[in-house]
Amino acid sequence: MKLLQACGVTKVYGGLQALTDVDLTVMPGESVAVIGPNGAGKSTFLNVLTGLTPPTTGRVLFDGTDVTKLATHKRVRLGIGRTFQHGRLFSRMSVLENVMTAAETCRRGGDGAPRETAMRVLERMGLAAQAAEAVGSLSYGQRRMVEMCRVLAGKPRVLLLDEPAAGLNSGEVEQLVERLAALREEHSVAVVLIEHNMGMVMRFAERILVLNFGSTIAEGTPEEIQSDPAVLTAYLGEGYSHADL
Amino acid sequence: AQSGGPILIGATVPITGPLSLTGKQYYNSLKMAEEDINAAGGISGRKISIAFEDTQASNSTAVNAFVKLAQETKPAFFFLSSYSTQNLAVSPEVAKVGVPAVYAGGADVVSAAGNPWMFRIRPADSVAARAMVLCAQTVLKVSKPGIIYIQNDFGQGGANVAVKQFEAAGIKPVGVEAYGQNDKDFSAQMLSLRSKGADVILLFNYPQDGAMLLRQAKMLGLKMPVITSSAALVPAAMQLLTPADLDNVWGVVDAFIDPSVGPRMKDFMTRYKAKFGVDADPYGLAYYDAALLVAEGMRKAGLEPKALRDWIAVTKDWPGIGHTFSYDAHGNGIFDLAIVKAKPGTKTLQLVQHVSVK
Amino acid sequence: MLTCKDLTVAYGEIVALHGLSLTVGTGETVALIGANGAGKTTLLNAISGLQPVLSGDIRFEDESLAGVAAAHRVRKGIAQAPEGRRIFPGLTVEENLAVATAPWRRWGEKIALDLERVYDLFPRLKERRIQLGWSLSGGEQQMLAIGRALMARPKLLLLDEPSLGLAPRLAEDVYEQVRRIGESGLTILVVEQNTVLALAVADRGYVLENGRVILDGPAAELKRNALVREAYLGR
Amino acid sequence: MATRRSPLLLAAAILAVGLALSVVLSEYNLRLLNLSVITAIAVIGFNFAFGLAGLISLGHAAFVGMSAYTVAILTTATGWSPWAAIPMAVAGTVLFSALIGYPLLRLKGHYLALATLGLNVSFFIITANWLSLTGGTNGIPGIPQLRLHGYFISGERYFLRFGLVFLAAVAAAALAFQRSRHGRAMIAARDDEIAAAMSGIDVTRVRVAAFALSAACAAVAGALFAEHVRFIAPEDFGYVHSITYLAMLIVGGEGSVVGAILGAVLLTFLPEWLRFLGNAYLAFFAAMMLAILIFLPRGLVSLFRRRAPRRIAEGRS
Amino acid sequence: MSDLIQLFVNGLALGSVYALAAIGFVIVYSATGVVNFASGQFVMFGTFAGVSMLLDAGLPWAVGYLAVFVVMAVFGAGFFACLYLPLRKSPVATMIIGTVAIGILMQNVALLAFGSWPFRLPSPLDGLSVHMFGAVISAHALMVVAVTALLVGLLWFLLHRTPVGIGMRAVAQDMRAARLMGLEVNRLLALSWILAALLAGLAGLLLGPMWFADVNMGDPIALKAFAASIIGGFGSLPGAIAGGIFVGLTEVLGASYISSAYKDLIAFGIMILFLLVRPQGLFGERIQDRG
Ligand SMILES: Nc1ncnc2c1ncn2[C@@H]1O[C@H](COP(=O)(O)OP(=O)(O)OP(=O)(O)O)[C@@H](O)[C@H]1O
Ligand SMILES: Nc1ncnc2c1ncn2[C@@H]1O[C@H](COP(=O)(O)OP(=O)(O)OP(=O)(O)O)[C@@H](O)[C@H]1O
Ligand SMILES: [Mg+2]
Ligand SMILES: [Mg+2]
Repeated sequence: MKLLQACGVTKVYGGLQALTDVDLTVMPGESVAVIGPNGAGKSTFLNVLTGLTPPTTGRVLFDGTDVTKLATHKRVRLGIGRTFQHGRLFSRMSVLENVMTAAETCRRGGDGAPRETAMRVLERMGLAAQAAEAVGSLSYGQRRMVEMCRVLAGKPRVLLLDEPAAGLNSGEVEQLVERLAALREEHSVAVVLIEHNMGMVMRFAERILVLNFGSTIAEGTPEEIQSDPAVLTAYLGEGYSHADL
Repeated sequence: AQSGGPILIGATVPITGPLSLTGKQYYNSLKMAEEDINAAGGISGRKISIAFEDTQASNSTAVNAFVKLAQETKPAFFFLSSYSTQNLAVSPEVAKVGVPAVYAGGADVVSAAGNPWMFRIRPADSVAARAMVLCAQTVLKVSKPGIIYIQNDFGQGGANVAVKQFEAAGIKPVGVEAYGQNDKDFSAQMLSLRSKGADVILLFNYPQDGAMLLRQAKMLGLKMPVITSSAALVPAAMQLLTPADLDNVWGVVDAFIDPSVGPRMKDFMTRYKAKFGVDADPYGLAYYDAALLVAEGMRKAGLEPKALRDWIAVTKDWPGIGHTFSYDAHGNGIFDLAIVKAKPGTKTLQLVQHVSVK
Repeated sequence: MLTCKDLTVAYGEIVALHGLSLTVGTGETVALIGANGAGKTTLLNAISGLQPVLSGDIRFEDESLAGVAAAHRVRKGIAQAPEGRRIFPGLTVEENLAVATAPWRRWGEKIALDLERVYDLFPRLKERRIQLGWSLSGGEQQMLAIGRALMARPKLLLLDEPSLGLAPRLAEDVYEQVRRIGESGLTILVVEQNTVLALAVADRGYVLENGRVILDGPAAELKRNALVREAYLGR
Repeated sequence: MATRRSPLLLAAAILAVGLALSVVLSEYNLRLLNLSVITAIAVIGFNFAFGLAGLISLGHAAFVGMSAYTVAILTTATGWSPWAAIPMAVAGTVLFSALIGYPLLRLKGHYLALATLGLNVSFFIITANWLSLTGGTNGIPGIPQLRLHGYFISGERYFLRFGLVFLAAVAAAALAFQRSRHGRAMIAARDDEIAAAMSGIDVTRVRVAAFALSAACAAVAGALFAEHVRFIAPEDFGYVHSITYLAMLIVGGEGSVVGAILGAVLLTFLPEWLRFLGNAYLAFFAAMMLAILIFLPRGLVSLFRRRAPRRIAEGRS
Repeated sequence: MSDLIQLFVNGLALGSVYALAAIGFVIVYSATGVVNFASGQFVMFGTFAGVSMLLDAGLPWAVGYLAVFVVMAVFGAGFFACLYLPLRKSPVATMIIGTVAIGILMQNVALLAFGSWPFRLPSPLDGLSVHMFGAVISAHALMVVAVTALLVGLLWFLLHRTPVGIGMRAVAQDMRAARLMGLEVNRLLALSWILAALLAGLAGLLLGPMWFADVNMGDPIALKAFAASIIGGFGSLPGAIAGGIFVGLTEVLGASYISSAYKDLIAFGIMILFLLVRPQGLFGERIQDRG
């Protein structure tokens, strides 16, 4: 059963073709990476998947039903979660309140009280100590983690991450990969990862989709992608080699 | 109620805000009346003292001002504002406090409400409007009137009465146009009346917009006569006009302010001008007259509110400077106005005739 | 060219830099590495004059910068491409670039040559000359931020995580340009999480932790250092 | 922190302070207090829209007016009992606000502010000109008094006790709401609309709800106003009043129910206290307001609450 | 037909006045990010500066006008230092209320200084009028139209083509980044306010002879200027002129052909419609949030 599916998604801004006929299928529990040069349309693609921007043409399916016309918040309640490239938090709330909002709106039968759900997520991501703090006083890395917690509190079935490792150092990236892996294992959450950190991508993704100028130029396993000449010229750079990581 | 010290009188008039243009005249006139009354020995040996509070351009502030005075100063008498909505808003409070009060606002609903404590010291809007209609019918003998009115209680009320009055005489106004209090261009209203063939335009206006209307009428080359209500011919408005602007303009004013009226008028005008540096206007004069009327009432009937009220209520033919005061059952006391016109080539107003509307 | 001595900087009660000292020689490219929240951005902002200094001294070309306003520091030759890029969203690319010429530009003076130099470094910007800042992609914004700093004709260029959010190839490109800029004689202080890239172009490096310098030395040496390899280069 | 205080405690405090004042104050001060109570209800409502959901609405006075006019028209022209007219007015106003809220609330910031300002101006023009319904600029006098158990609620003192019940109820409800998940959803939608949608919050609905709730409080205030003054005219609901509500909330402390009440009370009393300055009193009033904005940027409530300074991102406009 | 032309001409003249008032507002908005609710009072101050210089002091035209500009420049600088600087970091709504409070203050200070009587500010073109196609327009009104058009051109050039102007816009968008670019932020902000005050002075001088000077003239002007700038596009100079003329024409033609009582409803109705259908107005640029 396919979990999330994008069929022939095209997005045009004025004269600019930001996405051209992009397809993607994500199975439950699968991890897929979307990579590509800056401006390739990756964030735009996530915007289409989450309903923040309507596609010019094409369809988005979730769990077999067409959600192309569905409002963002409804998709979220169905189980699509997402983080943002620049991190978006509710600045007037504490860490806990930030996480609670999602726990409250996405509460399903059988879930515990939102406050408990939120606390549990914070504990698992190692942020319990900061629960009461105002989000403004956190460091950049911590803020990104809070955002991740907020998404997780909504119990997503697919997690869309827009450059979660940006601004983290390698130790922190390591930790992030481990936590995501654990999450997939326990709850079989599918992950769509946008990332420029190839170390993370290669280690984490089972499948990689490469966009360039809005079109898919390659799709395959990490090994296939790393040796694809088109990807090397367009994205990784000729000098790319695994040893650089 | 009061004993010893001066007799306290309250005045709630607009001192700030857009209505302060006329409010200032009330303030001046009352100040002058206070001095004059005290110089003439006060009320049976006691001086009077007028306490002022600002009403702003706001009903709520007007009520606040009234209640503050009523509670803290406890005056024996009140001067209220000339703005009818403010008077409508304070009316229940006046009744509650039970102290007689005079007001200058023209709207007929104020007197129709039947508050026995409130007395009007200017012609009611219906009276003024009927006088304007009379002017059109008898002085100008025209039959296709157009009406332009300011969009507030005064203008709306006046225009309505005028339309009814014309219709009663079998005349249907060719058009009735409104403008906003802050409007600056009246070409649409005037041209529309001209194109409908109006042979006279009745203007219900306030001072400043009145002046602007008259100027624009000349600019647009309107040929028909214009009959304006009092406000456009008060000094504050006149100073904005040229003699040419007043050509073919007839005014139906509350009172004819001119030395020729008589020595008392002349005396009032000279002293007012000397004291405040501006010319007296009919609005201020109404408050001055009212103050003298009330002073006489206090001398004759005493300070007891009910007695004072009863005295005013039955006043007949009391000779003020601007008017003769005769109160009816609704507290309306003024029923005469003056039709005036500028002497050609000057801004000096001349009396055409008095009109009395009973 | 730049000397920081015993700098202490605090945000209210949180002390971000504890008596930090650092020097950058003329023509040098110096890398500043350190974990999240180590105080790197804070240091750059202190140098630029955006963040007041509690104690210590910053000297630029042997003049103390104490009491010199941010705008005047740019005039003296210190330009920064800030964290988060901070592109002016409602200005076009070219206007964004033109803004930065304010410190040196006299009336009627042309900036075409400076623009050309930036467009040479980042041809993408030329294509988007009349596009508004907000509509650029992340990478384009980063190029614009660096280009904008160069337009100030600085002597010392401060770069705060220029590779953040850039595709690997582009990050390399940007660093390639940074190297070129460095080789042209400009002095550069670059803050970076991507330690590999930073140390590849830098002559020397400093490692910051909790607001203190815990290590410094030539880039080649740092690359070999066990601690750096462990914490910042991964494995 | 005010949000920790229980809503019931707040209600009790309002009633206690208000009742104590109702015994000692003079009629004039009671009148001002009554105006403050009515205004405070409107400002608490405004806090839903602005303080929580961040909607700068400069059309709040139109909602107050709409309800006041409904009460006035129903009681004078059709002879309804005020007790029937008030709920009708509130329901009608809320419905209207929700209807216009849907298209209008797509706007944000200055745009919304100016659109709602336009709405308020339009309301004024309509009430001033629709003679047959609203009596035009003359307004509607003679609104019948409220009657409870056969007694008129007349006189400032009794009206105050009556009004306090409403204020206490509205304040307690507002506080409880603010702390609930719905209140949090509003704050979230204000802080970051996209992130809120991405947290499963229906941003449009939350906004409309905030707007409608604010209109509901405005409507209660409007109905009370009509019953208190018993005469209404278009100028009582001009856009200047909407700006005043915003000023009250900011002076009191945006986002706080207690702040809304403090602001309403202060800005109602302040110009009256300054009357002794004669012609200059409004100039002083404005200067004092500026001083509060400059020296107490978080409003009067910040005098009573200690809080670590928050880190605020600079610059972004 | 000649009536229609006359209406059109009057609408145009009225619209240029709104545009003139809107320009000051637009400059402040695009250079400081502040929605100035006191912009009407700025114009009122300009008119009264004219009243004191030309009527009270009886200065000759050139000297009088120059004196007004000096007074207004000083006022702008004072406004910047005493009021804008302390409130600079406040949120939008606080700033709005700040400008409202300043407006009340200015209005009442003017009342204390000048009283409530209206004044007629003279114009060098007093008494002259132009007849064309059966319509009459005062020479002064014609001058207002011309000056407004010229001004918009000049200001647009300043803001988009000169370093100072681009710097002003940059400051409004991100003050911190602007400081990093070596812009003298405070100087540019002060300059913006001085420029706004100068424009208000000019608007006041041009308005006074047409509309009379009156201490309460501010708010009604500001209201129409708001509507004009929304319709034209918030913060856009060509928009201010297009919007101003649009509002002026709607007002006059609406009063003539639809209803004089409801004419302002038409203007504001169109404004709201614009906000809903095309919030960027006729000329505005849209800045969006990118996910
Ligand atoms: N709202 C918009 N209007 C116009 N153009 C847009 C808009 N949003 C994105 N674009 C353009 O679409 C292209 C794709 O942008 P997108 O943000 O999806 O890139 P990306 O792959 O996420 O890049 P990066 O890795 O730099 O974040 C860019 O060229 C961008 O300028
Ligand atoms: N405006 C502020 N208010 C309070 N604390 C702050 C502020 N800015 C930074 N800090 C704190 O100062 C410390 C240093 O922050 P800084 O931004 O300099 O770190 P950094 O090294 O640049 O980190 P990153 O790699 O995440 O950008 C952190 O602990 C941070 O939480
Ligand atoms: Mg992206
Ligand atoms: Mg940093």
